[in-house]
Amino acid sequence: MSDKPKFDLGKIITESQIYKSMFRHGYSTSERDRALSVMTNVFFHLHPVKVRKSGARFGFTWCAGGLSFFVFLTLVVSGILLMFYYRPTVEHAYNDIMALREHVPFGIMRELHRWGAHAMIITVWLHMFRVFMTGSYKPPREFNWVIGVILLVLTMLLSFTGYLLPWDQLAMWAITVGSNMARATPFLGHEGPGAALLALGDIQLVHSGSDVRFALLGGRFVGAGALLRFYILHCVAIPTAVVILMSVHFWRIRKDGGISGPL
Amino acid sequence: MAEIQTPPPAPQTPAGPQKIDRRTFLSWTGVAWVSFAAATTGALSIVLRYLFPNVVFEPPTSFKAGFPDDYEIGVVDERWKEKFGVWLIRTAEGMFALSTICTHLGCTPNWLSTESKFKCPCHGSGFYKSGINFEGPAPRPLERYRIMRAEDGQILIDKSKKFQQEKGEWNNPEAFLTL
Amino acid sequence: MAKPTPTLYSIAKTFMWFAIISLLLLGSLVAIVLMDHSREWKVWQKKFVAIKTERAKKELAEAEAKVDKKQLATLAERLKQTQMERKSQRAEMAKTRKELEALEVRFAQAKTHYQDQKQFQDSYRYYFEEYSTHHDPRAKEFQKKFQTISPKVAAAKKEQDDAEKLRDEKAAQLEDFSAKEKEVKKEIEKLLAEKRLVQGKLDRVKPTLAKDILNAPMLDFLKPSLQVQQIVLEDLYDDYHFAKTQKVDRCTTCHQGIDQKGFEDMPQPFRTHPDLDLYLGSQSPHPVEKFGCTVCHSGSGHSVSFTDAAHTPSGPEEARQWKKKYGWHDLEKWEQKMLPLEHAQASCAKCHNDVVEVPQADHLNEGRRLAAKFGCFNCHKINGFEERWKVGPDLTHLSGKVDEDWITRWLHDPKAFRPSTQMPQIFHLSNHQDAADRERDNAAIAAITAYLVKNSEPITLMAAPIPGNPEEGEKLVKSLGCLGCHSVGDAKGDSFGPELSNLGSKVGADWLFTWIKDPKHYSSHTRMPNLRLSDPEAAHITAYLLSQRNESFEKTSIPEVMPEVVDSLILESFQGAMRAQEARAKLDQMNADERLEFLGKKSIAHQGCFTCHAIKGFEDQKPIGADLSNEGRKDIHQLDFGFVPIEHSREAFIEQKLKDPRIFDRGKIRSYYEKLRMPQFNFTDAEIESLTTFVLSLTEEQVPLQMRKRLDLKEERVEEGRLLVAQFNCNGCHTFDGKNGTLRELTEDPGAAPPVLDGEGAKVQEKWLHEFLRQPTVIRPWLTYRMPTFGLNEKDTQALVEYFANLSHEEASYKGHPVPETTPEKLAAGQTIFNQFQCVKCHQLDASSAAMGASFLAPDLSLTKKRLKPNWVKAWIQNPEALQAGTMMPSFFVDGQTPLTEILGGDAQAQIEAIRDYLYHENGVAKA
Amino acid sequence: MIDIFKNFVNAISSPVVIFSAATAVFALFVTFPRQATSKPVSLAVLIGALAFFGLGLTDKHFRSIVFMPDNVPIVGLIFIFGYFTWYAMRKAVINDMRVERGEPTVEQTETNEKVLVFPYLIFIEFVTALAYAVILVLWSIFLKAPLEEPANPTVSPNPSKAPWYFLGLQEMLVYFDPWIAGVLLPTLIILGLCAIPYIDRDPSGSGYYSFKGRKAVIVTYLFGFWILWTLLVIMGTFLRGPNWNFFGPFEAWDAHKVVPLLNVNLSELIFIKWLGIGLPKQWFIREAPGILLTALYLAVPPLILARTKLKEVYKKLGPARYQIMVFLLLMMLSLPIKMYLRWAFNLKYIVAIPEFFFNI
Repeated sequence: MSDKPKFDLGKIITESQIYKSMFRHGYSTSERDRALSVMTNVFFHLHPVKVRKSGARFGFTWCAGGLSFFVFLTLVVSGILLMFYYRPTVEHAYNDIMALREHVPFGIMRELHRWGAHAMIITVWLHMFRVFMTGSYKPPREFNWVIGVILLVLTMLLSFTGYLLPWDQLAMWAITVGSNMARATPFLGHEGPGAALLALGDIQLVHSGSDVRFALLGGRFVGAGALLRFYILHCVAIPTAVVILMSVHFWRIRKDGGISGPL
Repeated sequence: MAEIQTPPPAPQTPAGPQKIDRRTFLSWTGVAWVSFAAATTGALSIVLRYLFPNVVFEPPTSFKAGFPDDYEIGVVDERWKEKFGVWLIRTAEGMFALSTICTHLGCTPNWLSTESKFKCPCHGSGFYKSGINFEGPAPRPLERYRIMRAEDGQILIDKSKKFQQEKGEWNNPEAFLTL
Repeated sequence: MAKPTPTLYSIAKTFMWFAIISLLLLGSLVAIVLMDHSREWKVWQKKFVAIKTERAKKELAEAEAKVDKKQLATLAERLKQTQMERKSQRAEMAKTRKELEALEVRFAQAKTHYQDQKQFQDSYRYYFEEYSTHHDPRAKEFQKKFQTISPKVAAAKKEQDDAEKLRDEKAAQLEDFSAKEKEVKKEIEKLLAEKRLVQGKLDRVKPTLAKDILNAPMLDFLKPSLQVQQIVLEDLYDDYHFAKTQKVDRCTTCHQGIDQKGFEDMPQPFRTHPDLDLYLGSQSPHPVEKFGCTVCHSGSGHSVSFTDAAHTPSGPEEARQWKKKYGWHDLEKWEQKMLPLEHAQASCAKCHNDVVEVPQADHLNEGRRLAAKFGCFNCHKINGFEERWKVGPDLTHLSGKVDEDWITRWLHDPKAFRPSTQMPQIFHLSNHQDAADRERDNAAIAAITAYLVKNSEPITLMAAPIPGNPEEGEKLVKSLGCLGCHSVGDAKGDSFGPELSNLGSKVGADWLFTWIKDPKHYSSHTRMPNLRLSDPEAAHITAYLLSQRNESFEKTSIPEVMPEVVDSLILESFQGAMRAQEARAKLDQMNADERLEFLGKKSIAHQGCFTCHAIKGFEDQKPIGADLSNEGRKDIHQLDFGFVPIEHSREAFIEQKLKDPRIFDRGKIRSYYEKLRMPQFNFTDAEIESLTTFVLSLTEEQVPLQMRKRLDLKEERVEEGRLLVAQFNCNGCHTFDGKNGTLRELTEDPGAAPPVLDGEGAKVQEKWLHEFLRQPTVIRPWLTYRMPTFGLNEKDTQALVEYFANLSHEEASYKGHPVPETTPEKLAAGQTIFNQFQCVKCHQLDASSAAMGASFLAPDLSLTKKRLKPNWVKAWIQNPEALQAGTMMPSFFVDGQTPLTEILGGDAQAQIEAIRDYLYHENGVAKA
Repeated sequence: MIDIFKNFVNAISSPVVIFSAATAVFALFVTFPRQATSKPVSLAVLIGALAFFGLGLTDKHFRSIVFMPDNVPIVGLIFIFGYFTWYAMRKAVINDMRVERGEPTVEQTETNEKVLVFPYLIFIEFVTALAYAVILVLWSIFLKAPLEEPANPTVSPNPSKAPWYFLGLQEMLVYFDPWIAGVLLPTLIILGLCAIPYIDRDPSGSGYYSFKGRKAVIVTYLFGFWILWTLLVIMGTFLRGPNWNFFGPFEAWDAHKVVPLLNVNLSELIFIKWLGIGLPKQWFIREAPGILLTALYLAVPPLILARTKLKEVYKKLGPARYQIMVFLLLMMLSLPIKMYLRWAFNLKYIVAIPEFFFNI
């Protein structure tokens, strides 16, 4: 113990110009700094500075919504990494998945992604369940509930489109069974009610090569076209929509009065 | 949106250099929104049309299946099942080509020769040799394909034309090749 | 009042801009749609639809005219009658129909009931079986259930069957009412069948409003009648370097009539392929769905526009037309342009690469034959031609054959001595035209001559024991068979060997005598066979051949060689290898003779003389020509067109190169040794075209094995034999395997010509053939032509035996062919028939005593047992004409009937066997 | 002993028994929420469930199905959702009791106190995220993602199943045509979920757990979620085997199992079995009874209910909202109705017009 000024690494860091340029507040337990850390941080800014005590409790939210978001982020990261090793063609897809299992360093990435996808469906369902049970969809949060429902559907579609990518029997037939339902879409599916009415003379307009299922699969059956289309939907189209809707969803939580609570 | 519905600027506002009367304004608005809507719809339909390729790399829809004498009477012939998804069945009167796609959810049924029926492994639909459904969830009989004689006398099967029993299409001369 | 917020501009005016820009956007979208919709190929398809519609209409008119109107009217009348009849029975029919309906219901009920019961029965059975296997107590319960339900099922089944039977009967009854009517209708249909067929065809092809709608922009995904046609080729690939991708040919998008008969006279692109039996047809060896188009024609199969498909015009004229008509331009960035039609056969070699001749590819075969004849493969590396012979004569003992002056004159201008020679012009060609180069060429020629003479090994020559008689010699040359390979003087023979004219100006008598007595003595590798000439024969022939001279050739002056030119050439040859001073020093060490010899060696190496000729000192030299293994796919940019104003295409380059090999040096400054070296062969235009096809066929492209023509063991043997047949020119004399023997053609009397060898494998025993090929013996003594001794080695002999056997679909067997078992009676009968038929009249034992013309003479039958196969003999006696068309052997058993009804009960088969047995019997013919 | 239990479970396992039993349990649960969420009962249920599961794991068939990699999440889902249903209901019951006593709800006591998000909320989220990460990593370590043989379009596995979260829909296919089970009902589920806040606009019960005041809404939701969705997912995943035949949890999946599956259409029942006059040739006559029945089902209950039981609701919602609500509820109920019709009468289609792919 000497009288020399104590070597305080924390202080050196928090008082450096670099730190200050990044964070507009000190790192202390003072109310002001804590408030600022939320207010001035782009990521924490999703939250208000203060929330209802009841709403902050784990027992109330189960953290299901936040967790869904976190699961989504892990899926984005692991998904991007998987894309480095995966080619969505009928020649390569299966082998590439096999490669993840057999020799790719940390090929466990595939397990993280797959189980994460299952987990996300559970957390999203759970989130909806909680929101319903606390009546949190009630005005003024109706619209955010609707967005939530769409996000739920998109989550399942994300999982569904990803299901095909390993290109094994499990994948192909699950998607075949699932996508066959699109054949029965009224008027737009070639086996849907009313499709037979859409004809020009004796030429059927809606047939297996021109119906909604064909547009989805890029072919009459689950084949090379479907693999590519599902890959694009899975990796680009649906995630983009999810990110946009999530932004609206989070924004609306703030605008609709934060985590719900009794009046 | 709010601005659109606002009437033209009040007279006291020093508007643009020359004033546009109400009617002209409305007609411009009309033209603007209609053409904008049309363009948006057009762009969307172009995207939708884009989803349907002009050329598909799928097996050809019609094929030649040899001569009728290559087929035994009363036997469900499975030689084209793998490649073209067709069963050829020859009866005493002629031949017909049965689709191997279950009418329930599109699985491939199996021909069980001992039980003399097609049985779909997915949801258990059963079909007679003729293709008529008799058990399970399949809503209708298996489809038949167009079958005819090619110019060289071979059997020609065209999968792009289907015949459905419940529509009475099996009576179509192209649904059954009389020999 | 609150102060109004300031405004920036008029909102109303914004809407004007909004409207304008939206309209522009809409317009641009419409433009996109229209642009996307209008495609080149649609124009062609529409034209084809018009053509087909026109045709169908014509056919319909014809079919309509063919319909028997009278009969139709009668039938219509009869139809009316039968309809009336039916109507009169209306009440009865209604009753039957009602009954039928009731029966239908009964059947439906029974069926439902039966199926209902049956499924339970099936299920109970399953559970009973399942549980009893696992000793589950519930088994009993299900057994009971099963037993209870079984009789019910049986009853239900019976009821169903009964109901079905009744229903069917009733239905038949109902049918009967209109049976007559149906019959008439059927007859009418029969009459109109053809018309209806054509009508259907017309309906399918003709343009309609519905089709127009379905082909309209944006809607053309529903079911367009105009569509890109493509053939996906399962087993053929395009090589994209990183990977091989499946071949896809969309040519039929425009070439719509290509695989249909009946469009032979249509303009392109609709014309039918000229040979549907060989290509495209489903029964042809190259069905379109398996082979497509571009594997043979090359080009870009994926493209559906005229230019992008890489069409290649067959000449500048067509190119000009195309540019005008289709806006065609050369696709510079596409490697595999379409082959011009005259070279399309080049592609055959991709799959048919291990055969001597590709069936029906005459052009390519001719190219290959020429390449083999002129020895392209001696200088150039060509896949599949590696182990071939040197096409030029052996120069090891050159001094024994010709003198120095002849060599020099010959090198200056071979054609001056013999216009038909295969030896190409090497010196004084277009890139050696200036005076200095002429000097250098003169020096090089002198040097080569000097080297060859100096390095010639001595050889012992025999002198003719008697002076030859030229007239006798001429007769011998014509009668012994020399013409099978050579033309001699005025006597045209086969062009396989060199023309034997003016030999008097070339070789000495001793050399020639020795050579024709035993060619292998002078050159162990020569293909010239030994005719087993007697000394007098050889002397006569020598005398005859030497009697002709080329006086003008002998008189040509030999230019003088300047030593400084020799020196400068030597020094130039040292360039790059050593410094100038060292080169000078080295040169100074040599005397004049050595210099000449050194330059000779250098020149032979430079010109590659050793590639075609065996020359001492060059035994292990590598050939000098460019590697042609992938010439057909060579990058155009790797071809040096120099300053020659021709089209920059592979074909043009090759053609030009063959026409004037040195032309690409034109306008270039090059040192003597840098100049192009390929000699001038003076090919004709037709030869150049064939050779170009051949060169274009040389690619390293790998067609998957299963798509190539793969030879089975038999075919392989045959091909091996064909190579030998080509090497030894068997067809110079004999006719077989689809080729006429030259000598046979030249001989007026077919009986005096070399025999036809078709079916030889089935005819003669392998052991005999083997011996015969090694050591020919006389079979047909009346023939003047002599089967030469080729000095075949064991391998080649066996290959030829196998070849003949496999050519006749026989299994080659050296075990011999057992003498058929027989009985004395049969033998006796055989002898009787033999005598009755007077076989010995033609099959004479001693041909010299023949009183008949050669055409009636036949081989010695005492050879039969050793030579012929018993089965063949039988077939031959039975019907000689079937085995050899035009044979003089009479048919005794016309239509399997015998003229000798008494012998062996008049059984033709037994009689034939009897003759055969007699021929094979120990004491048979020989004694007779 | 165990075998007797297993055989018993297998024997009573059938869609009708399981569905009815589950509905009964559900009815009990929502009728007596206080008792159901009391400690002894919940403990008993938990122990019972764990015991059943533990016992089940001794059976190889049960094990093989439960441990199929893609089925594991459903096992998790059952326990997670079971727990959270119990938890939410318990909180609701406590709140309801407090309201009864005139006290504020638990949430209300804290609602005006605000706490800093950083660190209090952030920290919870952070730890939860980390906990999830741990679970995910462990899950990934111990369970390999499945990879079967390469895709083969000519050989369909038996059974072919959609991803587990869609198995509820696939199970519905047994009772409905694809256009209803695969297109109409999913669409209505999504639309119905979206419609919830526009129908249930009662501001009370927002922001805290409660049951009594929102009984009808919560019962409907839980019925839909648990019985019509999750239960069908569970059945579709665990109990449907080859040929989509139903198997008990301890039964081997025998591809050759034969069960009576023959079903008849309403038109056949009426015209052939009952009237005995044969099927009319015209489809609209043939299907008239079915169409009429369907129309009545959709039209009559709303009219009657608007005057009787749901008079108040009708008044509150107005005609449009009311009509939508009743329609959605009727569509929801159509599933169990069709299921029971199938089980009771082997009824295949109420309306069967295969000519237009239109079957109900």
